[in-house]
Amino acid sequence: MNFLDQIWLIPLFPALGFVINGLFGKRMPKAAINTVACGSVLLSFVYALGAVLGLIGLEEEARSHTVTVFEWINAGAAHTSGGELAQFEVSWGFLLDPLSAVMVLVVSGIGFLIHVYSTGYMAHEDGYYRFFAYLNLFMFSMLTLILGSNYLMLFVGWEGVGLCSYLLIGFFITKRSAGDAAKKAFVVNRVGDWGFSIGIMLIFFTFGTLEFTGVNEAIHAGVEGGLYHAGDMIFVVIAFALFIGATGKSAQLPLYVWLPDAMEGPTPVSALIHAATMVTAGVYMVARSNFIYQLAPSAMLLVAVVGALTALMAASIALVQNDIKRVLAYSTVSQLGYMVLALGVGAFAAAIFHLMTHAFFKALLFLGSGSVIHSVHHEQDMRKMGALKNKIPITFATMAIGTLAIAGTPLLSGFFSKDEILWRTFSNPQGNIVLYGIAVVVAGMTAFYMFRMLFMTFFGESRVDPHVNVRESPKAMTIPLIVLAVGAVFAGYVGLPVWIAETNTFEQFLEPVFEPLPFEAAAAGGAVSEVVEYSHAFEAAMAAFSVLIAFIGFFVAYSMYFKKSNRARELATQYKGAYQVLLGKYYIDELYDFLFVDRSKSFGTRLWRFDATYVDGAVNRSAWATVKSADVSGWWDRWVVDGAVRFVGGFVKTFSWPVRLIQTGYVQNYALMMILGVLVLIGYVFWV
Amino acid sequence: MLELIVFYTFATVAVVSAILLITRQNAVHSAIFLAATLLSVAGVFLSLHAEFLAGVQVIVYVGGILVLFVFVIMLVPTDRAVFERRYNRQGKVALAVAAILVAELGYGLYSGRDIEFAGPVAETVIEGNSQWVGTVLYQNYLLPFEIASILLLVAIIGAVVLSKKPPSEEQARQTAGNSQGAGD
Amino acid sequence: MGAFFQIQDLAAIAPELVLTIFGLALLLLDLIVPDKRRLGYFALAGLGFSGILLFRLDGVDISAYGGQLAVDPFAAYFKFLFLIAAGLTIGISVRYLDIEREQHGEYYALLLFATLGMMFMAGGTDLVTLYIGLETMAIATYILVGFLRGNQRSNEAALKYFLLGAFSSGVLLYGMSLLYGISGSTNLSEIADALTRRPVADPISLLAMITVAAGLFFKIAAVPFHQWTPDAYEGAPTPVTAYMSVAVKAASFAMMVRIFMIAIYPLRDQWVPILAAVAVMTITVSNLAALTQTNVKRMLAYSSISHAGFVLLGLIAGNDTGMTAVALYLFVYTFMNIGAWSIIVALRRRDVIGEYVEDLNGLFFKHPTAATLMLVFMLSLAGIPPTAGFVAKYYLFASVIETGHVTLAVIAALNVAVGLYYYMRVVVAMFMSEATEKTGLTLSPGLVSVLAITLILTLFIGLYPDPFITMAQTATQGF
Amino acid sequence: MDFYRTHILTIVAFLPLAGAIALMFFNKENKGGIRIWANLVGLAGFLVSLPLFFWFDYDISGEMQFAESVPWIDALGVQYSVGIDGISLLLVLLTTLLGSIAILSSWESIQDRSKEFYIFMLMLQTGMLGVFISLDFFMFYVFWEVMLVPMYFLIGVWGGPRKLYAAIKFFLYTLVGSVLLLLGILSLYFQYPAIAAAVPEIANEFGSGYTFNILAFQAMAQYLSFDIQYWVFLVFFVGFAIKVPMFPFHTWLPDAHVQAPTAGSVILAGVLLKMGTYGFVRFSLPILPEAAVHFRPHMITLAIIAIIYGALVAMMQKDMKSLVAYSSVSHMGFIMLGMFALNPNGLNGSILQQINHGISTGALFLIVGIIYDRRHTREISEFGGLSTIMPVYATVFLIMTMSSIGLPVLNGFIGEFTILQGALQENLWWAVAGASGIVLGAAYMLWLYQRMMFGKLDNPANEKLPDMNLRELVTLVPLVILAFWIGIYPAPFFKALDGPVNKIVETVRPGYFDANPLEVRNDAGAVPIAEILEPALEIGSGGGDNN
Amino acid sequence: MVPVYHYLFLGIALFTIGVVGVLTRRNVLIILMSIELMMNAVNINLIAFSSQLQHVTGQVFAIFVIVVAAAEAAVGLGIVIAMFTNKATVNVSEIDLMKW
Repeated sequence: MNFLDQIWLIPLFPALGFVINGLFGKRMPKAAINTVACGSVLLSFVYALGAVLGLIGLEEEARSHTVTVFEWINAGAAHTSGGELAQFEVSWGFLLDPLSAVMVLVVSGIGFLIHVYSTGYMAHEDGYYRFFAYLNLFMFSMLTLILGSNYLMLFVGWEGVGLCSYLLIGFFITKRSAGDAAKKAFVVNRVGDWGFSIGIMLIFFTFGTLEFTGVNEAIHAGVEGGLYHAGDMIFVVIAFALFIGATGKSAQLPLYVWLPDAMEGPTPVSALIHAATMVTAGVYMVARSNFIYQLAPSAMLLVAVVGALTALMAASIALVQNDIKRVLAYSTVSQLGYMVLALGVGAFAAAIFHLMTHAFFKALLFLGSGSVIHSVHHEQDMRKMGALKNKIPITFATMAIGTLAIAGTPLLSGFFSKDEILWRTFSNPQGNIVLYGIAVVVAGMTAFYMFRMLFMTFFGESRVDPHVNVRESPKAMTIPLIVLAVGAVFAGYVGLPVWIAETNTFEQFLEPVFEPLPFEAAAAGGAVSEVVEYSHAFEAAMAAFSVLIAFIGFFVAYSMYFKKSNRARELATQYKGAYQVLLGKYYIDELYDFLFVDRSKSFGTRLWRFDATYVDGAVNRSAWATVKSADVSGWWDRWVVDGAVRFVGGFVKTFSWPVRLIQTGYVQNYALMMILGVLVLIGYVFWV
Repeated sequence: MLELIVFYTFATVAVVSAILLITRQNAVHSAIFLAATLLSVAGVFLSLHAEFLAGVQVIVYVGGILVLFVFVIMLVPTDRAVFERRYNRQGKVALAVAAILVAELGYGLYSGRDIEFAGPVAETVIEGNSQWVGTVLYQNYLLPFEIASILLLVAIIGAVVLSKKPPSEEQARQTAGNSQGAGD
Repeated sequence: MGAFFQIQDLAAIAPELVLTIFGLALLLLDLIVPDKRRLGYFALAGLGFSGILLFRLDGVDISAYGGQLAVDPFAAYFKFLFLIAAGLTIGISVRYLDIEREQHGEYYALLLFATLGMMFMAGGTDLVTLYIGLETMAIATYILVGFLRGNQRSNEAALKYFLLGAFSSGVLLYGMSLLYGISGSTNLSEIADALTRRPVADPISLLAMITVAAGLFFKIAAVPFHQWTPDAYEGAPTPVTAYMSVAVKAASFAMMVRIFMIAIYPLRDQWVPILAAVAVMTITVSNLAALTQTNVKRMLAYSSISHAGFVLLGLIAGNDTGMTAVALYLFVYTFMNIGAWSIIVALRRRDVIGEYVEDLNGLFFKHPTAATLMLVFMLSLAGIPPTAGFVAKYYLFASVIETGHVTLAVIAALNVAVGLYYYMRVVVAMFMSEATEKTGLTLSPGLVSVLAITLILTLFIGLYPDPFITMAQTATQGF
Repeated sequence: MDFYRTHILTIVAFLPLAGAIALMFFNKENKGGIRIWANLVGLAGFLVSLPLFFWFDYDISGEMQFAESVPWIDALGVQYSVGIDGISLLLVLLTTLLGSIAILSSWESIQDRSKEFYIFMLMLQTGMLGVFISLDFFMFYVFWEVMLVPMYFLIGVWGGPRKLYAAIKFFLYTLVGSVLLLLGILSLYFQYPAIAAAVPEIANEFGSGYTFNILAFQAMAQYLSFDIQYWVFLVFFVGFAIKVPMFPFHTWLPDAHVQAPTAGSVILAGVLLKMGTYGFVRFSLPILPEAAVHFRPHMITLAIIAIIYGALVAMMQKDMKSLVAYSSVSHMGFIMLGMFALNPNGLNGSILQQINHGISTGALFLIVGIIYDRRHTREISEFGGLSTIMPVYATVFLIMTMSSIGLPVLNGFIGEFTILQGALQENLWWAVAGASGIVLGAAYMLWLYQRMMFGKLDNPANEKLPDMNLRELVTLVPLVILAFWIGIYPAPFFKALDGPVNKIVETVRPGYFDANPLEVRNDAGAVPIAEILEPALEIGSGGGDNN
Repeated sequence: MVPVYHYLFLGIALFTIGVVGVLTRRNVLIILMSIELMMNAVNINLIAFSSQLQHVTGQVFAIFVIVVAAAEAAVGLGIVIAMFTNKATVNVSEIDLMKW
C-alpha cells in the first residue's frame, strides 16, 4: 500500500484514539485505554515510517508530496497587496517533505515512547482516561502542525497543541497552581499567536496563497524576476510577526516565562510537550518559513540575538535551581535558544538537527527525572535526594547518558548537533563572533548545571526522607528510558559533520527545503557576497574547543558537588582566595561571589527572582493593568455611557415636575396661561 | 359730530361702569353696574342704527340674563364673601396682561384701519331694520336658528339637571363634610 | 345673498333630525319609563338609525341651506365617527351610572344633543353654524361633566371646564367677529376670498387668525390652552371623559380643518409655524407631565393631549397625506382610546374609585383577558405595530417627512419613546406586580361588547388598514 | 407538498404563532401539556425550516428564493412579500434551531406562568423570522417592532431582580432606534417615485408608484443623492447600532442579558443582536453605498473600540452572565469590523461570525442557565472545581469556551480569521487592533473557565451538584455539532454567502472584482509597506481598482 | 359718521375689562359677568362692522351671540348652584381639589 497518499491518516489515528478514550474511556478498563492510546500513536508512527521511506524512495527534487483532503475555507475574492485578485481558499492539505519527514518521525516515535512510559507513570492517578485522551489529542494536533501543507493548517495544529498543553498542565485540576500555570501558558501563547496570525494574514495579502509550496514558488519567482529583494520591508514585517509567534511557542525571550511554570503538569507531559515536541514548533515554523527569513536579514539578526540571549539567560538561571524539573525546564529553554540561534544564523538544517537530538536526550532526561520523582514519591527538590545511583540503576544509567549527551560529550548525539550550531554561528555570513562567544559560554554552563543535577541527585550521601523506600520504576517506564538512551547516543550519527564524513547526510536530506534563494540570479552578476572558506581541520579544532569548554563546566560541577557536596560552602567561607586560585576563571569567580556572599541570594536566584518578579511580574502587572483599565472602562460604562442615558431619564423626570406644577388647580391661573399664550402668539405674528 | 358725542357718552358710561363692575366687593353692586354697561351698549347699538339689536339687548340681557344673575346672587348668601379678599394673587400680572392685550389689539386694529373692509356687495336693503334682520335671519341663517333652539333646550335641561338636589342624602352629607376639610 | 330654504335641505340633515327627535323623545320617556337603562338602549337605537340615514347620504357632496352646511364625504366621515363614539360611550355608561346612582334619561339626551352639535361642526361651512354647533356641543358637555352632582370633583371639573370654555369661546368669537369684519361675510370660502384680496400679514387678519386659533386650540387641548384637560377629565364621569377625549376632540379637529384649510388657508404661511410650535410644545409638555402621574385618568388625559399634538402634525403637513393622517388618526384614536377608558370604567366599583395605577396591580392574575386587552390598547396608544395606533402614527410621520419637516418628525419620534414609558407603567402594574384585594373589575354586557368592538378594530386596522385608509383618503379629498 | 414548497417561508414564519394561539386555549394548570405542546411546536418549527437548507439553490445564492408576494396595503404600496437569499437562509435556520432549543431549555426553569411564557416565546419566534424573511421594508419594520413586546415581557416577567429596569431599558433603547429607523425608511420611500420616473428600467421592474420593496430600494441605490444617503445612513445607524449593539449604545445589553431568563438570553444573544447586523448588511450597505463608504472609518473605529472595550469590561465581571454579555459586545465588534472592511472576506466572515456567535454565545448562556438552575446564583466566586463532579458539563463548557475564543477546528476561528483577513486587506492596523481582541478573549474566557472548573471543590453548596441530565445535553449537543461542523467544513456556509456578499461588494465598491494589472506591482518594485500600513480609505486605493 | 375703529376700541376696552375680571376676581358670579362683558365687546364689533358694511349679517350674528350668552349664563349659574350645594362657596380660589 502507498503510505505517501495516506499521510492524512497519520494525525487521524490519535484523533480517533482521543474520541474513543474521551467518550467511552470512563467505562473502559485501563488495559483497553492503553491499547487505544498507545496503539493509535504506534499506528501513526508506522504510517509515518512507511511514508518517509516512500519519500526517500523518490528522487531528490520530487521529495515534496502534498495530499489535499477537502476544501476548508473559501471566503471569496481578495485583493493582494500587488493588486491582483486572489481567492482566499484554504484546504485540509498535508505535506510530506524532508523537513516534515524528520519531524513526523521524531514526534510520533518519541510520542509513542512517552505514551508507553505514561501507562506506568500515571497508573495510580485518577482521570487516567482523560490523561490519555488529552495525550492523543495532543499527538493529533502536533502531527497536524507538522504535516499541514499551509500556514493555516500549521496554525490549527499550533492552537491545538496550545489547548492540549493548557489541559495537560492543568491536569491536576485540584491544584490551584496548576490551573494558574495552565492559563498563563495559554494566554502567553495567545500573545504569540496574535503575532503569528497577523503574519499569516500578511503572507496571504502579499502572495495570495497560504500553501508553503505556493509561497515558496512565488518567492523564488519574485526573486528571480528581481521583484523581491532581501530586506524589503514587507518581508521583515512578516518575518517579525511570525517570530513573535515562535517566541511564544518556543519559549524565547520575552515570552518564555510560561515554560518553567508549565512543569506543574505531570512529568510525561513535560517530557513530551515541554521538551521534545511542542516547544519546538516555533523552531519548526521558522524553519518552514526560511524562504521568507532569507528575504529579511534584519529579522534574521533579531532571531539570532534573541536565541543567544535566551540561551544565556536560561542557562544561567538553571545553574542554581534545586527543583530537578525546573533545572530541566530552564535547560530546555536554553537549548531552544540554541536552535533559534541556529535559525538566526541561517543554519536551518543545524537547528532541525539539534531539535531532533535534543528531542531524544531531553525527553530522556525528563522521563528519567520523572522516574526519580516517582521513585522518591513525588519529591522534586534535589536537596532532598542524593546517592540514588544504586537504588535506581537503570534510571541512573540512562540519565547519565542523557546528561553526557546534552553536555556535548564527543560521539554522543548532542555533541554533533550542538557543535554544528556553534560552527555555523562562527562561520555563516549571518553569524558573528559575539554570538559564537555566547553560545560557547552557554555550552559550558550547560555542562555545569547538568552535571550538578546529576551529582546532587545520584551521588553524595542520601538526603532522602528515611521513611520513603526507594524502588526502581516499572518496566513500562524503564524500557522507554532505555530506548531513548539509545537514541540519545546514536541520533547524532545521521548528520556527521563534514570533517568526519565526506557529506553531512542530514543537511543534504533537508537541502530541498532549505535551498538558498537565487539572489545571484537577481543580482545579475552583481557583487556576490563571497563566503569565507574554512578548512576541515580548523572546524575540527573549533569542535575540540567547544568540548574543552564543556569539560570545564563538568569539572567545576564535579569539584563542587561530587567530591564533597558542602565543599563549595566551606571554600567560599574559609579559603575564598585559594578557591579563586584553584579555579582561576574570572567570571566564575564573580559567579561564586554572588553565589555565596549571601546565602539566600545567589546571582542565579537573583536572576530567577528577576524572572519571577519582573518578567513574570510584567505579565502579572499587565494583567493587573488590564483589570484596572477594565475597572476604568467599567466605571465609564456605568457612569458615563449609561449615565448619559440615565441623565436623559432623570432630565425627563426632573422636568416633568415643573410641567406639572403649572397645573395649580386654580382655574384663573389656567385662564392666565391661555391669555398669555394668545398674547405670545399675537406678538409672534406681529413682530417676529 | 353729534354722533361722536353720543357715542362717546355711551362709551364712557359703558367702560366706567364695566370697571366698577369688576371692582365692586358686593356682587349685587356688580350686577347693577353690569346693567348699566349693557344698557349703554344698547345705546351704542342705537347710535349704529341697529334698533332691533338694541331691543334684544335690553330685553334678553337686562330683562333675562341679569335677572337670572340677581336670583342666583340672592340664592347664594354672599355675606361671607363680603369680608374676603376681592382679588386673587395674580392681580398685578393680570393688569400687565391687560395692558399688553390692549396694546396688541389696539396696534392691530389701528394699524389695520386704513385697509378698507372690502365686503361683498351690500345686501338688498330692506326698509326697517327689524324686517331686514328678520329676513336675513330666517332665510340665510335658518339652520343656525334651528340649532340655536336645540342649544337653548340643552341649556334648560342643564339648568334643571344641575340645580336638582343631589341623589342620595348621605352621599351629599359625606361630600359636604370632607368639603370642609378641603375648603380651607 | 344665499338661496332660500328648500325642502330637500331637510333630507340633507336627516341624520341630525333623527337624533333631535330621539333626543326629545328621550326627555319624554324619561318621565314614563321606570328603568332608565332602557333609555340607554333607546338612545343607541337612535344613533343606529341616524347612522343608517347617514349611509344613505354616502357619496353625496352638496351644499345645503344656502352655503350654511356642507354634506360632503368629510362631514359624513366625521359624523359617522361621532355616532360610533357616542354609541360606544353609551355602551360603557349604563352600568357606570348605576354604580354612581345617577341613572337619568337626561344623560343620554344630552349625549345625543352633544353629538348633534358635533355633526354640525363637521358639516358647517359658515362661522355662525360652526359656532352654534360648537356651543351646543360645549354646553351639553359642560353639563355631562358636572353630571355627578353629589361629587365635588365632578362639580369642580364642570366649573373649571365651563369657565375656561366660556372664556375661550369669548376669544374665539372675537376672532370670528374680526373675520366677519374683514370679509363682510360669515361664509368660510368667501372669507378665504376676502383674505386673498387683502394684503398678506395685515394685522387685523392676523389678529383674527390668532384669536380663532386660540379658541380652537382650547377645544383640542393644545398647550398652553390644555390645562383644563387633566382636571376636567379626572373629575368627569369616566364614560364622559372617554367621550370628550375622543368625540369632542374629533369634532374640534373637524371644525379646525374646515377653518384652517378653507377660511384662513390664505394665511397658511403664517399659521404653519404657529401650529408647529404649538404641536411640539403639546407633545413634549404633555408627555413629560404624564410621566409621573399616579392617577390613570390624569395620565390618559395628558396622553390625549399629546395625541392632539400628533394630529396637529398632519394639519401642519397640510397635503393629502396629512389630511388623510388627521382623519385616520382620529378614527383609530376613537377605538383604542375608548377601549382603554372602558377598562378604567370597569375598575370603578361601589367602594373603589379605581383611578390609580395601583388599582391595576396584578390585574392580569385576576382578569387575564381584560389585562391583555388593556395591553393591546396601551401598545396601540404608544404606536407599536401591529396595532392600529402604529398605522395612524406611521401616516402622520409619513406626511411630515413628505413635506420635509424633519425636525418635527424627529422630535415627535423621540416623544413616541417617552410615551411608551408611561404606557408601560400601566402594563407593569398589570403584569408584573402582585394583585391586591382591591384589584377587580365590574363587567357589564355593554362594557364587554364595547371592549370587543374596540379590540377587534384596533387589531384589524393594525393588520389590514387598507379599507380604512381609502376611507380616510376619500373623506379628505376636498382639501 | 407543492403548496408547502411554494409557501414554505410563510409556513416557517407563522407556524410558531399558530402554535401560540393554540396554546392560549390550554388550561393554565395543565403545565405538562403546555410544556409538551410548546416543545412540539418549537421542534416542528425547526423541522419545517430544514427543507430550506436542501431546496435552496446555492448557485444563485445571491437571488431571493422561495419568494412570495401578496398585496397588503395597496394605499401605501405595501406588500406581504417574503424571500430569502443566502444570508437570510442561514439566519432563518439559526433562528428556528435556537428557538426550539431555547424552548426546550426552559423545561424546568420556567414553572410559574409557563403558559404565557411559551406563548411569548413562540410569538417572539415568529417576529424574528419575519424580520429575516421580509422583502418589504414596511413589513420588516412591523416585525422588527412586534418582536420587542414579547421580549419585553420575557425579561420583565420572568427576569431577575432588576427585571423591570432592564426590560424597560431594552424596550426604550430599541424603540428610540426603531422609530428613527422608520423616519429613514420613509424618506427612502418618498425618494422612490422620482427616481423610478427618471430611470425607466427601475420603473419597469418595480413599478413607478410608491413602494417599500427592498429590492427596489437596492436598485435605486446608485441614483440616491449623497445627502439623502448621508442622513438616512445616520438614522439607520442609530436604529441598527442600538440593536447590534455597537459601542456607545451597548449598555442595555448587559442589563437585559443578566436579568433575562436563560431562554431569553439565548434568543437575545443568538438572534436579536443579529437583527442589527442583518439590518446593516441588508439595508445600510446595499441601499446607501456611498454613505457606507463615507462612514466606514467611524464604523471601524467604533467596532474596534467595542472589541477591546467589551473584552476589558468582561474581564472584570463577577457575574458569569454579564461576563458572557460583554463578550458578546466584543464579538459583535468583530462582526462590524468585518462588515465594514467592505470586501468579500470581511463580509463573508462577518456574516458567518453572526451564526457562530449565535451558536457559541447561545450555548454559553445555556450553560450558565444550567448551573443557575442548580444553584440559583451566577456569582463566579461561588464556584470552583466543578469539573470533578460535573465532567460532561465541564467538557461542553470547555468546547464552547474554545469556540468563543476562536480556536481552530471550532466555528469561532473561521469567522474571526476571515474577518481579520478582510480587515487586513484594507488596513494593517485594523487587523492588528482586532486581533488583540483574540488575546483578551482568551484571557477572560479562560479566567471564567478556570475559576469555575479548576481548583478544589471548596464550596459545600456545590458538592451535591448533579451533572447535566439528558434534556440539557440534548439542548447543547446540536450546538456542539454545529460548532465542529462550521469549524471543520464551513464550505457550504460560505457557498450560501458567496452570492449575496459579492453582490453587496459590487454595489458598494464597483469594479472590485476587475483583476488589476500587474504593472502596479512591477514598477512599485517590492510592495512598499506604506501601501499596506495606510491605504487611503476611499474606494479605489487599498483595493487598488482604478476608478 | 364715526370711524369704525372707534367702536373697535370700545370693544377692546370692554373685552380687556372682561378679561381682567375673569383673571382677578375670586367671586365666580362676577367672573360670569365679566364673561358677559367680553361677549358684549364682540357684539359691538359685529354691529360696528355690519353698519359699516351696510348689511345686517353682523347683527344676526350678534343675535346668536346673545342667545349663546344666555344659554351659557343659565348653565353656568346652574353649575355654580350645584357647586354651592356641595361646598358652600363661590370662591374659585377654593376650588382646587384636582391639580398636578
